[in-house]
Amino acid sequence: MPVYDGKELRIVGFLCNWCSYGGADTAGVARFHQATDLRIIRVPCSGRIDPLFILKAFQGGAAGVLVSGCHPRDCHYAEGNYYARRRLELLKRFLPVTGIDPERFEYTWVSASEGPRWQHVVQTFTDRIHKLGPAPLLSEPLTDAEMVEFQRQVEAGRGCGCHI
Amino acid sequence: MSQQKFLASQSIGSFLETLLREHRVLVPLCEGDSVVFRPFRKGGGLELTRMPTTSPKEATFPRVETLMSFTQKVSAPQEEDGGKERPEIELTEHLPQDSTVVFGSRPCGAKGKTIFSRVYDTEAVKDPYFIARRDNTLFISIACSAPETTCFCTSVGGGPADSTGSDILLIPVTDGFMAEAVTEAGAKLMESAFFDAGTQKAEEAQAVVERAETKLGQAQDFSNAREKLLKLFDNESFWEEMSAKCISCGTCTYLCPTCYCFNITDETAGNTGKRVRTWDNCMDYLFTLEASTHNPRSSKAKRLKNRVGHKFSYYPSLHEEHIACCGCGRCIKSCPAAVDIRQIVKSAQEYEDVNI
Amino acid sequence: MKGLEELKDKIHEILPDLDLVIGWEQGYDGLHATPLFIKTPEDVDRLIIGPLCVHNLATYLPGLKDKKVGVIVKGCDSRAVIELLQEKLINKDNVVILGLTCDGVINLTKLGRKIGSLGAVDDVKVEGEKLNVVIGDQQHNIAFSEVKQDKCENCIYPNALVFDHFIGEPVDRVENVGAEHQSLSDFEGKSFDQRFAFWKHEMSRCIRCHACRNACPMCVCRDHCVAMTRNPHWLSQENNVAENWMFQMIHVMHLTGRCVECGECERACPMDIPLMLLRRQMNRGVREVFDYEAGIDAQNRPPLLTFKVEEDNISEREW
Amino acid sequence: MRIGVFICHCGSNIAGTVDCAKVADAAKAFPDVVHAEDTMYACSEPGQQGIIDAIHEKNLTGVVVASCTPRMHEPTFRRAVERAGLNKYMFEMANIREHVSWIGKDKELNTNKAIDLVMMAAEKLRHNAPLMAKKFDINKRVLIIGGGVAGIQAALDCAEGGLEVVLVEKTTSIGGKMAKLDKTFPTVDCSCCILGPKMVDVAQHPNITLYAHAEVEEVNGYIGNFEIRIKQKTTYVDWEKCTGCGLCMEKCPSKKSYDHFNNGVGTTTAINIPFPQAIPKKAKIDAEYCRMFTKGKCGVCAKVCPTGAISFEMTDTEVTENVGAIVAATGYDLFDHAKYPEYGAGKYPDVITSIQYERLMSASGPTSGHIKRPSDGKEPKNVVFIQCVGSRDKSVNRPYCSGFCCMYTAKQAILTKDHIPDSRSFVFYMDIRSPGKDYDEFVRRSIEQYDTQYIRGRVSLIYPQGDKMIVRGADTLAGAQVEVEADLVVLAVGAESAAGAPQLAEKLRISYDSYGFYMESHPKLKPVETNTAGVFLAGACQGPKDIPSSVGQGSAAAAKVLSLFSKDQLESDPQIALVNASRCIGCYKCVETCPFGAVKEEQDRFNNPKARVIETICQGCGVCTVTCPQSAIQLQHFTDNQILAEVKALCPSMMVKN
Repeated sequence: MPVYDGKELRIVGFLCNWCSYGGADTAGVARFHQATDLRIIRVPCSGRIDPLFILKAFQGGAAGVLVSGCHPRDCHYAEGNYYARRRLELLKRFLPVTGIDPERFEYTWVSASEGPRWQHVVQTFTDRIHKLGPAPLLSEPLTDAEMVEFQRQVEAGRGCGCHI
Repeated sequence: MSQQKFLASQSIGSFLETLLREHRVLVPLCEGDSVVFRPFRKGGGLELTRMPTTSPKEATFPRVETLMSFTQKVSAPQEEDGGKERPEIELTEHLPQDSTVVFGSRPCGAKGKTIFSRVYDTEAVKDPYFIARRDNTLFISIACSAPETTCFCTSVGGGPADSTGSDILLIPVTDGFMAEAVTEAGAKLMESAFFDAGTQKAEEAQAVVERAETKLGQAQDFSNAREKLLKLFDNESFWEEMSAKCISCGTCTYLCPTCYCFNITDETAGNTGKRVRTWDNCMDYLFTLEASTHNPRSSKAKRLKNRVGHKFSYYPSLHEEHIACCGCGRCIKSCPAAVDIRQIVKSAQEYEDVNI
Repeated sequence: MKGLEELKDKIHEILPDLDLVIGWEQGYDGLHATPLFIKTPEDVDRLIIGPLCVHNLATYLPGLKDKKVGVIVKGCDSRAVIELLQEKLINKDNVVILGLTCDGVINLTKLGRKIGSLGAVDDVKVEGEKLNVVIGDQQHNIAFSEVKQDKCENCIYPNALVFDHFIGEPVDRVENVGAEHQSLSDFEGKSFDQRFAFWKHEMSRCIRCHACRNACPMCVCRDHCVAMTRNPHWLSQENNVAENWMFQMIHVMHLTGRCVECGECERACPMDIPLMLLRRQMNRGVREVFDYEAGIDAQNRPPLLTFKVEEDNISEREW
Repeated sequence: MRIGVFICHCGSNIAGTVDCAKVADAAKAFPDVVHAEDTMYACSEPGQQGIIDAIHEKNLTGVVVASCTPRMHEPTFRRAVERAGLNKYMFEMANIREHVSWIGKDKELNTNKAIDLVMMAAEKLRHNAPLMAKKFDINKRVLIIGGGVAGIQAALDCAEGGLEVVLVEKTTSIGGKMAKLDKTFPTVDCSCCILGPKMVDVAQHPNITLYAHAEVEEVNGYIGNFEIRIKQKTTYVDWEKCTGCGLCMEKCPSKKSYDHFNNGVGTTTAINIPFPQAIPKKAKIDAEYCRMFTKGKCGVCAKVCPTGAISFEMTDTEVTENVGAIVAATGYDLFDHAKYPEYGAGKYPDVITSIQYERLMSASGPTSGHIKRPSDGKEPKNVVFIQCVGSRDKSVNRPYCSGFCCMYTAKQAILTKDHIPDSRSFVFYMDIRSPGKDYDEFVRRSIEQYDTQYIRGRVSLIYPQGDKMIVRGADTLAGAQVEVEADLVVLAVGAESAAGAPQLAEKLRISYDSYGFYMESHPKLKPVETNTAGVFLAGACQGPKDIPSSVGQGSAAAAKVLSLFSKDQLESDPQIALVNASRCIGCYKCVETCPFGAVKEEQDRFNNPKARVIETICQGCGVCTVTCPQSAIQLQHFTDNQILAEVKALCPSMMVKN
């Protein structure tokens, strides 16, 4: 469906219903202009966000994923964002090994009243993703150059040594 | 035996390049620390000494194939349907068209497809996908000169230079291979100028094969395994003991040249979808899980029993005593727990029921 | 690993009260040990210990929940037992732990790189720091340190951390202790694009046999793994790079804060995919953020099952 | 599934920057969508009827409305589809107003984004399942925490409405801050005279159970069925026996005890009744000062008590009360001016707070209503009032306006003149904030009729000189430094959240802002509700408030409780976690992470361990769902498959060519 005309990149947002989704609403009500790339998935609580949803989005070619929940201490469910914070922090620190630039993923806290902050977050994150450009795709075959490089590495001694 | 020709090691690359014009060419390649069958690339390397980690069955039975794809549309409301829309589905069948040459498989690996044929190409059942691939794939196998501790081809009706399933059999000799056409298609390929009829190293070739046969040692006699295994069908403690160390993964089945089970699933995205066939694994709990949640093979003991039983008992009883195993030993060699199928069959053969 | 006779004596002593004891025996050739399930005193004779005893036998414990089981563990294996106890996935009352001290176990992939094909090994002997590999009339003498498993290189836990009976004398180890494995910093030498391509290349080889999962002592979902269901539909059955990659992501995410780095996933992988890179990176994060290591103390709370209102090492990024 | 999609123009709110017809057209091609149209106002009566008609005509089994935020109209549309006979959870909303049309002007990009959002909603809807609410009984009792004027009002209104009320007060008497005030603005009527009768009503009302000198220890349960553990702190006086005669106070030899009620103006006895109108009028021993506790011997009170009520062995006790709703009315505390070194950091006896000044003026106070400055007991002639002490000052993390200080300062200036006709009052102020009925007139009166001198500017320093306090400040209107010789300085300290407010909020599972004030559910439309069902707010615990607002909120909270209890049963939200027992391996990670203790360890008929969710306790956060590695526990309406459907709609990975 999406026709981006090179103007947009696929950015997925996961927002908790009570704070950040409300913050995005507040920003909308105040007509705070924002980049259009972001598509928001509403969940009840940041504690509902499985880091695997984020990886699933990257698997499907997302250029960036943004998570936002209630500020610590303000969770509607008292503790959900504390669990989220641990999970998301570890995901962020894990990403480099996969080759997905950890800058493509961010998590933050925006309350329902923080319309200006939401605008700032969206704009900053969107700008950042545009600087990084489209994400590398798992579905795209390796280039010839990459294949040759891997073969070279095998020959350099990682695997067996016998070749014709 | 038809006439043997010499294929020099140094001309293999050029020979394969000529094949690329008409065929997809799969060759064993080092990838990481494994040896896998991959499309041959001009100037690319080859790994012909180590036994490939994966079997060449991928050439005729890929890990995953799209059988068909479909698109769903909703037509405008039709009067004859009472003003309701009628879903329309467009189907596209993906019958394999490519012609493939597998170069560098071992005889055991090439033999695998013959075990498939007895199941997927019968009077009653014709699997068009398998048949199309099989009929469009040529195997240029290399006779085995270095049998491994896991090899037991001679115990299951094969041998280091068994040509069953191959189109050309190559026997390694100094500086190259002695080639022997097994099929007409193979003979046709051997008309290539890279095959030299002038160099004769038949004796050396013969010695190589004999050395390998010696190394393999005494073949295990599996002839009474069929009934012994059947007798043990209800012996739970025997199978629990045999399967104790099995971790229920799919290494054995997925690396096996003869395991032919598959799963079919439909995957959709929006209005489009596809029907995919993937390898399935009888060692997995889900293999026989029924919709009611009942599972006739709920334990790994029952599943291992099935795998061993199928290969050495049920299949032979259905298919003229042919054992559904080519003796390549991949299931032993790559098993994370070093489960040894030879030992299991032997234990079954030697089992004496103290209660009888 | 020392104390085979002492171990055998101990097993003879405790076997009458147990359903079985899990150990190792020689496998089909000189290079392979294989798990041994000891039920009778005669079985005890087949027991071996040594550098070939790579298998983490703790993996079998959750599947034997209703049995009284003795299990022989190396230091690294004992961490899996602790983690299982910590998560209440096994009942301590039903497990008798026989702890060993260990000088490292062999990595056959590394050995393969040294001597080519491992298909016909007759015998392997450890002589001091040397490994003597016999293939027919050939002999290969290799420094054991070069073919040890990665986890053994910087091992801090040569002795079983939890045990009911300790066999032999605990050893001290001081060299390189706790250092992060070299592979991670080596890998960081690559650009993000190179790393991404690396995994695409590795994942193209994955046959989705799930050996990594089933060999993992912490993968306790077993028959209910989310990789095997359409509800939820995280993965399709397709064996392609994207789905294989996603499977590994699921595996590593589900091991967050639980992985004891026993390396069984990588060892079990028939396609030699370097899965431990992923684990090490995740464990590095767990260490940095929570100052936590899995499988050290059964009283610890796994980091993802708890939280702190003020986290010590998570600084909220400002915008 | 047969999905109908409705794209709302919202007048020009959406249609101005989104091509709604094009979105509807695109939606027609989505899987299972059999009807798509754009509509002017989906939420209007004809708009809703259009949806209902379409459901009937096209046999729709699910509906997507693309319009404003679901936080606004999701309940509206759910009711509409329910009226048409569908389960209300077979509905999804795409937010194309707040998240699209209002934040971007590029119509093409907006339209494209709207199409994506509709596609996500439709894909999620394809994985929705009908959900049924369960009904449960309500315990029609209400807990009110805090016996200030807001709590008193809420308690009386609820009790009058026929509810049983449990009122918990932290100190030994209800009355709160209002009981300490001399007069109230702008009417200058006697605070205790108007509050006193209400306090008596509380004491006498048959429906009200009062726990004074008690605190809420633990809150369990959920709307309709809370279980409250209350700690009854020890008083060392058996209140069953104490008649409040006051004989003990007369005889108590420890007469230098800190007087909490009078905020340290004057002293009291170790055993005391805080003030004559206290409810309950019972004595309490302050162990910090009691000689029996500090020196180990005395016991005079025990000897003189005519009813033998004194018990030095008494300890804290606990009671459990079951209620169906909770009103938090915990009030506020006053800013501690010791944080301001320029005002003497609390060292100068003649620099006092406004509440201490109230006690000095109060006829029932320690000086019997004669204004005597603390240092030497002289009557002050020059009184300087400094406003915004701990208000509107970022440097002490109090950037907010406390709202009532301008008014009480004006009142105190007037009363000063009433008490001491030859006195002069000076007020240093930043701005005068007097938005209330008769408020500004009252301030004018203070300036014009009572000759209060208002100086616009902040005070930079107060220092003693002889027996005077020199107040040096700026007069920003005159553009000059001014120094005033004061006999007494009164600091108009601002309001801050009550000590322990965050801890109580965590027990109640309600949120609070960074200053510790409790968060209302919606700043305009739900001012006394919280985001935790069944917990309401009244008074200054939500933010600084004057008496009329606090009383208004007390009544509002009572009205909310009464309307909640007008039904016999409540419906539980079915958007809660559910365990698929066939996938559950009984690892109980969910039990460990559930913030509400809603997951229980059970065994199935084969003795396999399985988790089970207690429906009425689960709040639907979904923490458990992420914890569960087998995805066996799924948050209904936000299942893995439902969220995955949205992710996959945006980031399709499935269609890789094999």
